Amino acid sequence: MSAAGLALAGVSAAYRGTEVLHDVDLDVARGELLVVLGPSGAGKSTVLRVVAGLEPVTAGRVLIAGRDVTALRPGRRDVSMVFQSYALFPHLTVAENIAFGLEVRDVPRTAARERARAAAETVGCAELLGRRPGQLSGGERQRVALARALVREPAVFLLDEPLSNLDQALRVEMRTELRALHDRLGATMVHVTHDQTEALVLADRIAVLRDGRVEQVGTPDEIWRRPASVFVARFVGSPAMNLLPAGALTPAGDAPPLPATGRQLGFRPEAVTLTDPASDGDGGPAVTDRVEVVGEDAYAYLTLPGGHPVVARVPAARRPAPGSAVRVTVRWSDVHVFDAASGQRVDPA
Amino acid sequence: MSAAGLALAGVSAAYRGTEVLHDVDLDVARGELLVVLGPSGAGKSTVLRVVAGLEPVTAGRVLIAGRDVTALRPGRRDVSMVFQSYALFPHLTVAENIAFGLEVRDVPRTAARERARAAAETVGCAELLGRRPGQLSGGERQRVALARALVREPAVFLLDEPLSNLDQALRVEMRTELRALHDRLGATMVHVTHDQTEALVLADRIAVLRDGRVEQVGTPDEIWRRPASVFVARFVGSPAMNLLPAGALTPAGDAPPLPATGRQLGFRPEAVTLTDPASDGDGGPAVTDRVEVVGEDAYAYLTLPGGHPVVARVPAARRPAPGSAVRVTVRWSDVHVFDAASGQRVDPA
Amino acid sequence: MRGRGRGPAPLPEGALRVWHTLGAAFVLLVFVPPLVLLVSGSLTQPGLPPAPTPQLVPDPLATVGYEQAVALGGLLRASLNSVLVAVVAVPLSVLVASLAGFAMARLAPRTTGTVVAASLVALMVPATALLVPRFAIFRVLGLTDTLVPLVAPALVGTSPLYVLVYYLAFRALPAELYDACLVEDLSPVRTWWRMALPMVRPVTAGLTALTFVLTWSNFLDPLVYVYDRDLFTLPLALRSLSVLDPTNFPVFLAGAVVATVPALVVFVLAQRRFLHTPDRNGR
Amino acid sequence: GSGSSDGGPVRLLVFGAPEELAAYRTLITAYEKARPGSRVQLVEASDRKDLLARLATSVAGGAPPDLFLMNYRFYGQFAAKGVIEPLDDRIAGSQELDRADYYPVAMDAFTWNGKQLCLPQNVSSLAVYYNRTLFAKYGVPEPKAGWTWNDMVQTATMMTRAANGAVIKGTESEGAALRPVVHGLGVEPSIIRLAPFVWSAGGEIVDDPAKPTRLTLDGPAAREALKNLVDLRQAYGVTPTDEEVEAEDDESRFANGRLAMLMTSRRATTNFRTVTGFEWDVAPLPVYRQPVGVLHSDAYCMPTGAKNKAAAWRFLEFAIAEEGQRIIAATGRTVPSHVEVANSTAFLDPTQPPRNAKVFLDAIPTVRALPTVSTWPEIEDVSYGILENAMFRGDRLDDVIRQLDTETRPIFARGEQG
Amino acid sequence: MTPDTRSRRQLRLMLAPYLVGLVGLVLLPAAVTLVLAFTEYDLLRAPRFVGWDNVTELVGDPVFRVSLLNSLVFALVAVPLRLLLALGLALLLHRRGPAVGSARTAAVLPTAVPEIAYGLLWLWLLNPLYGPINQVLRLGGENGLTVLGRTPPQWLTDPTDARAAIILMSLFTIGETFVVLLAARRALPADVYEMAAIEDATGWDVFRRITLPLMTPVLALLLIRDAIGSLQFSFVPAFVVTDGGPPPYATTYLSLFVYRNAFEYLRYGYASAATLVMILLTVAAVVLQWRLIRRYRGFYGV
Ligand SMILES: Nc1ncnc2c1ncn2[C@@H]1O[C@H](COP(=O)(O)OP(=O)(O)OP(=O)(O)O)[C@@H](O)[C@H]1O
Ligand SMILES: Nc1ncnc2c1ncn2[C@@H]1O[C@H](COP(=O)(O)OP(=O)(O)OP(=O)(O)O)[C@@H](O)[C@H]1O
Ligand SMILES: [Mg+2]
Ligand SMILES: [Mg+2]
Repeated sequence: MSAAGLALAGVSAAYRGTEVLHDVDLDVARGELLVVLGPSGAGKSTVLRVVAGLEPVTAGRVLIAGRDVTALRPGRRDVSMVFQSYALFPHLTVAENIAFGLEVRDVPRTAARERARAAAETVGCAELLGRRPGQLSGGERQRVALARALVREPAVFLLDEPLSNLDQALRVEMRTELRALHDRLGATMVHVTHDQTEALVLADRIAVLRDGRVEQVGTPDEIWRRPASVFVARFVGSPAMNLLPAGALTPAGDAPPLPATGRQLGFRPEAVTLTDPASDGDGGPAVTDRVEVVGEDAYAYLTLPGGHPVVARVPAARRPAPGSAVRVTVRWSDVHVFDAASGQRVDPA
Repeated sequence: MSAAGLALAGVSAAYRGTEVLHDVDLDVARGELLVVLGPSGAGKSTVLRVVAGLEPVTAGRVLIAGRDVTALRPGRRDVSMVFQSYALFPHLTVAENIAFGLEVRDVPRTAARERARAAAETVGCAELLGRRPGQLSGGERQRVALARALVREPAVFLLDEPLSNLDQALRVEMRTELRALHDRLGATMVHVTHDQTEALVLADRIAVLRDGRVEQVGTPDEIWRRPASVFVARFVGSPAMNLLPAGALTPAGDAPPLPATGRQLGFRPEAVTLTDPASDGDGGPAVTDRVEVVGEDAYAYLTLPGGHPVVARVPAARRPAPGSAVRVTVRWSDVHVFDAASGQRVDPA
Repeated sequence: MRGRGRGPAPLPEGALRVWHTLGAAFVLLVFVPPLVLLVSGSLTQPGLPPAPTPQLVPDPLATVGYEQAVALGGLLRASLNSVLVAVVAVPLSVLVASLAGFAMARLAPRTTGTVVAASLVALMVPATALLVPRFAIFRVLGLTDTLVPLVAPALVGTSPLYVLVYYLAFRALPAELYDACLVEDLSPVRTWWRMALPMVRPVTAGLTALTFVLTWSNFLDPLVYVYDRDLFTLPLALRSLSVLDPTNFPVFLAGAVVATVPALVVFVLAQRRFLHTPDRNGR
Repeated sequence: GSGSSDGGPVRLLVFGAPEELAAYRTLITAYEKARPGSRVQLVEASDRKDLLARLATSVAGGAPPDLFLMNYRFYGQFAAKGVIEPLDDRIAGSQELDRADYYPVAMDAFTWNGKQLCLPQNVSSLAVYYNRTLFAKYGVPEPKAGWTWNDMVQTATMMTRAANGAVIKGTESEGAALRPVVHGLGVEPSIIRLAPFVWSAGGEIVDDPAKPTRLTLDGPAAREALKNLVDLRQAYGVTPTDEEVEAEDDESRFANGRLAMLMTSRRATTNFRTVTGFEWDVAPLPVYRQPVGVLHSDAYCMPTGAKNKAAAWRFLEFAIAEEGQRIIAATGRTVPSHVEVANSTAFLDPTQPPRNAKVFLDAIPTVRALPTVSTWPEIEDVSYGILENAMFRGDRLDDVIRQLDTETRPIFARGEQG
Repeated sequence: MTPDTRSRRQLRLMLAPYLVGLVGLVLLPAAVTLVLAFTEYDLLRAPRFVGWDNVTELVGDPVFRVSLLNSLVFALVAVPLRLLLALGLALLLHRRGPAVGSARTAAVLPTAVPEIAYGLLWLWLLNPLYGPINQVLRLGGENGLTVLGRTPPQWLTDPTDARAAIILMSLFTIGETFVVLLAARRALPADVYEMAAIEDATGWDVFRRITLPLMTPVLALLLIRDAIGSLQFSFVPAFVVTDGGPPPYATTYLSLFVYRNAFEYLRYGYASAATLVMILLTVAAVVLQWRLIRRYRGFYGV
């Protein structure tokens, strides 16, 4: 890992005595883009606020570019931030909002306005420059907030769900822009999102947060292919990974023998293949409960004989009819094994 | 279509003289769930505000349950609404916020609190009942706003991006809850979202809005399979549908002859098959620019000889390496034909 | 709605606290001495020649001033009347002001503009210009020599300024909150009562305190409208103490203390509202 | 019956310090006891300005009090405007009142266009209060009847003392540590204090006492009297400086034993009777050529708009007649206008200071009244400012006199007189 | 969104008591008084119409001119000082902290003292020889002088010092302004300030670019109110403490001039004319300020 762009060492934080971050360790390399994922209320925003210096830590240290900034005031930490609530200045126009950070840093007015316009163009709100936040739609506000963060070149960008109110198309576009910007500036970025695709596509690494603790940090590939726990496994991926007690289903392929108890098997809907119950081959029987069609894909919600639910992704064109019986096959190579008690991953020895 | 739950007839609306809705016609059947899709700033929120009576129409009529409510005040329209910005009352606790609509309707206090608790449980924020909005995370606030809307049983629910700040897992859960609630109550719902999956899974029908005009209304299947225009085609689906001038690529299958000019061909990344350029078969040659991996899937960004970009979805395991040459095949049955000038769909005669 | 969380610390907590505490201490140093002197002065023995050097704790300490003030000025009866007036006038005034301010924030700009202009004009009219015509009005209504004329200013919110302050406060609430109330079919009155008024609680607390003080220290009105000594309010009683000769300053300072204490209590209570209700941002 | 005819109580508007108001309450209690069923409501103002504001608004508003008490110097503005009910008929019809019982100088002061508008309760004049204990301490002879202005200046000079008891001159000590601890004399620079000396020196205050049009302080006698008054501060430094006056007014300075002599009216007696630390007495005013006093007198007046005139008159009769006058005189506040009461022990009470109370009575034959032109209050205010500056700031005498003339002339012109 | 008919009716009803009060107790009486400005009216006899005579006389009246000047000077000095002081205090004390609560209470305490009592208090405080203020000033000095060897201020006898004293008195009664500003400041959204903190905006920048513009409406209102208030400066201090002196008219403000003429000299018509002039002046001042604020608001666009 290259020089630390940002590091949290044993950071805890609390709101009025209730601890919401517990001993969080995070290292973000200089120029890395870290995506923070986690359920609502997990403490994602709090992590960003701690980094920005908006919340004091109750324990631990925050380092930016190798410098201990724990005691530094926000303005001295050289970060820029998109707030989940946007935090636009209601009395300033879009242009003034974007240029604010520059103007208070004594960038000459015209230069500031020029850069503001450029940033606004990046996020596609150049035609709104003269409006006030109150006159913008939700997505427009969010874009202004993003432009305001992007107009500067700080050591660390903190983006709290910066694309949540954008439509898919725009989001894909902005995502690409963000990535390009990141690569161009070589900036360290921490990006909170709940959009999996965004996380998987954008991130150099992903940190999964749960109840104020870091559950796993890894590349998107690691997170996807080697989730460290049941929580990560089920949290990433939609519909969530299927989870069965070992024994409920025998995967196909050269599966090692598993103790029947104390283990859980996880496999994604994509790892499930449905075949005609009439056809032969291995795989267990199942009944289709309902089917969701999402464009080209369809998700079949099945029930195994033991009453265990399983979701399978199938091409929309070849989806089973609800109520129909199918045969379920799961490739062993796509199966994850977890300890039933701790939920931790168990790698076949 | 059953009795109208909600109808907009030729509705226009304006903010300070700037018209943002132009002659919008929409019919939502009683008990139907309509999802409104559209780019940021298209006027989605405005549609909801017009229905709720928060913005006056400059032309046209709004009917709820067959009753002309155009001149009625919001409270008399029997709607409940989730605001994009939540609009929680900061001085009230979560419980009071949720029960607000009931208590002001003189539901006895205990009954109101009971129903509020139930609604809070539905959205999974029962443990927050005693907090104030200022002490909640973004997603928690959104859930409270949702609970506040769901606690009543109005003629029409208006939900403005009610799930945008939730994580994927919770969102899937809430989506299911919403659908179940909708089915149980038989309520008419208008739901604004920019999450395609949400739209496709949840909607009875989808209305695509563009610059204040209705571009297409149809079932998710229709929207997906028979987009009425280039705009709809590209807006729905991610990555967006590929679009090539007719002639740039010859689809496989029994394609009818097309005029070489004046037409555009659209096909989704899922309709593209990549084969080894060495293998034979039809399909044109292409070069892989970059590859995005999203879990089990990967998106390959290709360039055709004419310089036209094409995106293909391939299994992550079999993705081509960036820079490598591939052969591209598109099934004719998955190709959409549009008029190049108007962008309108052209169905093969 | 925006804003979250508790007050952030744009400066590291420590430095910030020091600054604020220093500032607060400075304020205390400047504003408290006059009142301490008021109290210490009131505890001086009346009738003695003035001390040539400053005395924070008077020597001898005497409460004679209070006894004389109460006896000479009829302070007890006057206090009772003042309380009576305040108990009626202050809530009424706050009610009128907040209702009017709310209505102005919600009515069409043109109506509001007219009322704002009229209120500003009303602010410009000196109190002395109103005494005589008002007297005539009250006489026609048969209200002179009652406490009603002292309550009457409540109808203008005691000062049109307070109506305007309410107006600005209500106007500053996020539009979505009003929208949410509209969707819930709240009538304006109920929107005012259930949403708007609780949202501006600090304003109400502050204005209540100010209204109380204005009502409490109203001097011209009782001077002109009240004849009966039994209807005298505290300022009038104080006024009669003010003609005592200067060596009796402990007596009128004692009167001043008596007249000030209730106002102080109200202020401290209101201040508690300020301090202990979290503001819009949960601080 | 003797109850009030219109039901409501008689409303009597007065002003005064708390002790004075207590005196009026005593009077009212006595009246209500003497005439069961009658009720009088005291409407209290704290000072003259308050009283005027009340009176004016209530008259304008159409609900004036039934009676008010007012000094002759200030009643002119009401008299001229016809809002005071003439009392001649009632006096004539009264069993209890006889004009002849009263000092004519007081009665005349309240006569407007030949009509008796108000009935005076007191007739006072200026006197010199002096601190006998101090005089004894420094061995200076006490003032005595017939003393001259120069005697007074000399006495005052002798009585102006530093902390160590040495005679000092107040002018040298401006701003320095050696402020006199005892000043020789206290006198305020106002027309009403100046007037008796102008008259005594043979001058006039106004050109025509009946129909004044200007102040005539430019006459040689008036000028001399004025100069001498100013010199008390400017040349001899026997009176306190303005700063000292603001810090502690003359009356308290006297009551605190740090002023040897104070020139003021009977009004101060109530206050001084509470003094315990020293003995005091009064002496007549010093004279230039002939002894002249200046009238101080307050009277009960009845507004024409009063609702309760009959009842008000009954109270007025009581207050002005012997019994009422005795009650008020006993409080020390007044020199009774009723000749008999004035000469009785009710006033000349030997058990109460001042022993020399007769000084006030002796002065009565020599007192003169100031003009009662309706704008007189304004004239007094304007001239007071100018005189204050003359006395304390030492403005040039010629300027002062010119200023007094030019600034008051238009006010005289506006005035109306009876 | 304009409210519907029922709401409008209700809103009007809510406004009604205030309007009744405004018209019945203020505007109508004020109109009566202003009409009387063109009459000779002594409160005792019926008014007599005299046209512009009163105004003409005012123009030539040196006392009026002095009062006017006094009022203007007072307004020009005291209004900005008071507003700045109150704003400073509000910003200093808007967040919690040790001693902050007490400091807030302390800052409003002087306002809580009834006017008359306040006047009496200062009369004593300002006493040139025995008043605590001068006693403190004289500490360490000799011969009744201050440490610097100067005579302490002659609060009640020197015209300039007396004017300063009145202004000083007025600086302590900023409770009302302070309370309103404090409430306004506490209503501002916190996240906006967090944003500014991240941008490392200096205290000055935050003040100039965020706090000030966001508080402009309230500040404007208070400024106008204070300007109005000081022109007709509640006359109690001048009335109780200096009685318009030191001579001749060092602290005779318009309000005192009006009061004296109306109620001591019974020249109500004349006083009304002065009131009229006073109101016209105030209107002019308000319009001027309004314009300045408008320009400023145009700049910040509140
Ligand atoms: N109060 C307003 N004043 C002026 N223009 C407004 C106002 N509110 C919205 N607009 C404009 O109206 C258009 C439609 O706004 P609307 O809020 O309906 O968009 P939307 O479809 O909800 O967008 P988003 O997905 O970003 O929330 C936008 O161009 C927006 O800028
Ligand atoms: N001001 C506050 N006071 C008390 N608790 C708070 C406050 N702000 C947040 N919390 C709590 O702290 C926890 C973490 O909050 P945080 O905002 O970091 O969540 P998050 O991960 O950003 O969630 P979301 O995705 O919903 O925005 C939550 O349980 C929340 O309820
Ligand atoms: Mg968050
Ligand atoms: Mg929207």
